[in-house]
Amino acid sequence: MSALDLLAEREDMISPGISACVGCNVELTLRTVMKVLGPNSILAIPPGCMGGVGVVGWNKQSGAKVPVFFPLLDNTASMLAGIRLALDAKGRDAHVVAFAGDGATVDAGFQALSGVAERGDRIIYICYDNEGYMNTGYQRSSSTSKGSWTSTTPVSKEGQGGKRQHGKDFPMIMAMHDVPYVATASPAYIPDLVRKVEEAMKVKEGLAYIHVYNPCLTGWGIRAEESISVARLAVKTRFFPLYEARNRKFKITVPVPNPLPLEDYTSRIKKFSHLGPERIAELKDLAEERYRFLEAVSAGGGGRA
Amino acid sequence: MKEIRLHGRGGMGTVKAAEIIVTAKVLEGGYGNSIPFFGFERQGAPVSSFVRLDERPIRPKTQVYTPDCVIVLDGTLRKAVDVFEGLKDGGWLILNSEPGSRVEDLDLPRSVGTVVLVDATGLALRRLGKPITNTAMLGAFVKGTGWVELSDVASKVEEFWGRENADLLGEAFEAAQVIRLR
Amino acid sequence: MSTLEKDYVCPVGEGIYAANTGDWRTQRPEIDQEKCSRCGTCLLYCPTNSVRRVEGRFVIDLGYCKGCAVCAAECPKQCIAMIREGRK
Amino acid sequence: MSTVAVMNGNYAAATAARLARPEVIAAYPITPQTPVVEYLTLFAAEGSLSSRMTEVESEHSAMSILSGASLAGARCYTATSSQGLALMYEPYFRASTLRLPIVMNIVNREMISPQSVWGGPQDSLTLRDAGWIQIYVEDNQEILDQTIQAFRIAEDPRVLLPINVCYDGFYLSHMTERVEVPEQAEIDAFLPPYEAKHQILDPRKPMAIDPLTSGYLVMEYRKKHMDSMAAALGVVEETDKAYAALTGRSWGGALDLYRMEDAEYAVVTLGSVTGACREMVDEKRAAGVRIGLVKVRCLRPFPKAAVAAALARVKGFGVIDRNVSFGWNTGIVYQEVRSALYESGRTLPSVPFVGGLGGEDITLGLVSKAFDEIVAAVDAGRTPQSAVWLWAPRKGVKA
Repeated sequence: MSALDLLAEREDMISPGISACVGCNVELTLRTVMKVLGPNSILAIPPGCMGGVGVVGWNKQSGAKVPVFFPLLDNTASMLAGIRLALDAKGRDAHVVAFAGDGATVDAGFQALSGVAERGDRIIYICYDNEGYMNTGYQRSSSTSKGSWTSTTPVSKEGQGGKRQHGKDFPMIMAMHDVPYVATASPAYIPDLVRKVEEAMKVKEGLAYIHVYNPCLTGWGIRAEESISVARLAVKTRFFPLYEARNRKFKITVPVPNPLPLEDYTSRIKKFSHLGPERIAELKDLAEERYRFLEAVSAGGGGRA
Repeated sequence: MKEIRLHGRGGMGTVKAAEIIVTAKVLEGGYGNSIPFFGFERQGAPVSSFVRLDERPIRPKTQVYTPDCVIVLDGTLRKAVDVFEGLKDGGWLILNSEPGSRVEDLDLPRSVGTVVLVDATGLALRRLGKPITNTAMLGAFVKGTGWVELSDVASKVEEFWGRENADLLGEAFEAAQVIRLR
Repeated sequence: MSTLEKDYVCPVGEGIYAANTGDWRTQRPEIDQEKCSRCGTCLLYCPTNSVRRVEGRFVIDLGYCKGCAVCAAECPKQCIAMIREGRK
Repeated sequence: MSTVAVMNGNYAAATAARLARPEVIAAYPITPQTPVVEYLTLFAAEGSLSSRMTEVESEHSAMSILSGASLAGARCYTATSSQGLALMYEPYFRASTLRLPIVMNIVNREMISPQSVWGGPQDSLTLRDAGWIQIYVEDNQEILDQTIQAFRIAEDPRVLLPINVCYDGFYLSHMTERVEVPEQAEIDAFLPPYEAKHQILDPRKPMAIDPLTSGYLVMEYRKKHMDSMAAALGVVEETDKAYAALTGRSWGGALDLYRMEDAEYAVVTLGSVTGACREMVDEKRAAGVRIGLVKVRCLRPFPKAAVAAALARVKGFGVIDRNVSFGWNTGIVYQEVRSALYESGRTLPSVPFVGGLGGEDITLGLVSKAFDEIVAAVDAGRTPQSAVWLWAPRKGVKA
């Protein structure tokens, strides 16, 4: 089934009215992922944007058509591991799924996620990485790109400041746990995302981890209608490459042989607006470094398949 | 109630020996408890364990301060630890001692009423090939005090450590020298 | 019985709560069906799942559409117009 | 029919857990609880335990895994101590407010600093207001019996709360004594399988667990939680009776009284010090002092009325606390008992003892001293305003 057929025909598992910002590509990602996973799923939404906008529900009503709950910020993976154990004990099966922001994944939730990865608990973990704590007004996270303005890495009138450190290469860190499936994805490449969720569903032992890069309109300063196009530029400039890894076998799924200049991407984003050419070059150097590394470890010396 | 304190070194099975005494007593329809002194049991470091035996349930869950009997699993411990501390007047000393040791040379305090000597290290080395003295010391303890039955101790020793140890227990029981000092 | 009167032991929600996000809209998309090539890009990228495929054509269900204009921006045929709400 | 065995407290806890047939176990080792984890993995390896078990990377994850498993309807068990409990605090509080009937043994250990691995219930007592039922026991038989009962109490539809059965580290956890172990069939009859009806994560019945909730509904849920705590007091008593009918052993429910019928003085205890205090009650009574003992078993819910009734006819009392309440300058149990009496309108002379911290032994000698101090203070109508320290002075230690 093509991604379009699937998305046109499947039921939306999320409440039709959730209070995500106008144009939010995380809302798109969540609806897409859950259509692919279908009704036989148990969904964890830790504190973060998607919890805040009502996916877990409001008062005595739900925000989803599947069982959904709030884990704590830092225990999403372990709560899901517990659900899996309970299902196993009762001889039942369901997709046990996390949809968690980068704060709940690369920062506070990392220990629990790393533990699950090492133990081989069978869960699907999807991280929507918008580079910071957006639900509380955009504080920096360890995923935030170097130079970014955030509310905790402010920028002076003279343009000095922003985050002082590079963000972690988190999907690579997860791949180094030797888990059955790790992928990166983008809301600008929906058919690619659909296929990767389907791959994750096929994993019968261990963790399937998908890291989705979601530019945040409100926090980063992006116009609503550019929600998808900016996300696409992150891929086309090699800033966020799309790949998958089965154990340590890597494959670039959207090769970028001729990248666009990084400025095409950063110039559309307000949080980078104070960065001069030198600081942009620094971001570009790291992106190129990471892409070369990925090519080197990918099948066929670059995965240009 | 009988109170016992065992002195050994980490790795000798001191705590387990204490548990076996209690288990034997319970098998016989009595009551007992054993509490190890709470430390980090590193190989070779001095350790101790406390035992109480009675015909009725034992309520205090405290350490033993005035033992009726002291079991010393390694004679060299006497240099590091006051093994006689609090020993009741006329109490028992079960001592792992070199072959041919004479009571007069042991420099015992007046509180000791009965001393039981056994070359537990030698017996253990010959039979097990390693200086694990707890089994042999149990044999000497049973012979000296009679507070639990040899057969009950033997069945537990065999259950935990096998036939060879049960034989060692019997051998130590035979070899142990009981000397009443008053 | 109103939802609030449900007697739960612990915080539980049943039935779907939907915020009326259709009210947020300041502009609405309109598809020029003449120009439309039926590629479905608008459906693939609509954040609120407001695009339906009906007998091969793509139509917008305005019930919860927030008017973000992603569909208009992404349409390869540029056949979706954004119309200010309040005007016919 | 039961089997007589000799075991330490940790083995008693693990045995109880095995008999209760939890579906999911997740635990992380920490002194002095570690052997519980080892015994359970051994049971599983031997095939006598069929629970799904997982070796977690922290206590936070242990409680989180059980929270998930309990939400999916599984009977759950774990155990921890001290810093492990502290690390668990976040999912611990949440397990109660989500009404997850998880059973957890707490092998009481002092909180650092100073660095200490030895006994003391400061760890669990500090969390007395986190919504869990907390029961404290005095010997290994009681560990086994109460841990089995804990599952039935927690899962009772009138309760639906997580429960701790707390026992002193080392003094019980590493102490070996005689324990009667019931037959599996007896426990199976006593403990029917757990069915989660109040909430469940199950695709066949989709629901949201813990939606964003307005303050007035938070009030509603908190009140229901408190009501269930109140109901738990009765369920603890009932369960004790049902268990006694099965095994012949009753532990007294929320409170256990010893020689209180005609007592003029009382000592209030919690945990393993109770045994030494019972011994000393007999000794002092033989010497003509009419003293009795009130053992607090249930710290949460606190049996306020029963405590007031137990102390209704004494002239005064003392409380032996193996913990402190900083800023109140007494132990925690003392505060609880005093508050319960306030409600009954009685003011009695009372002595707040603090001793046995960091695994220090509360010897029979110290207990005797405490009893003498109770009699002296009560006869003089005296209530010390801060803790009376129960310890044997050591050379070089500032008393």
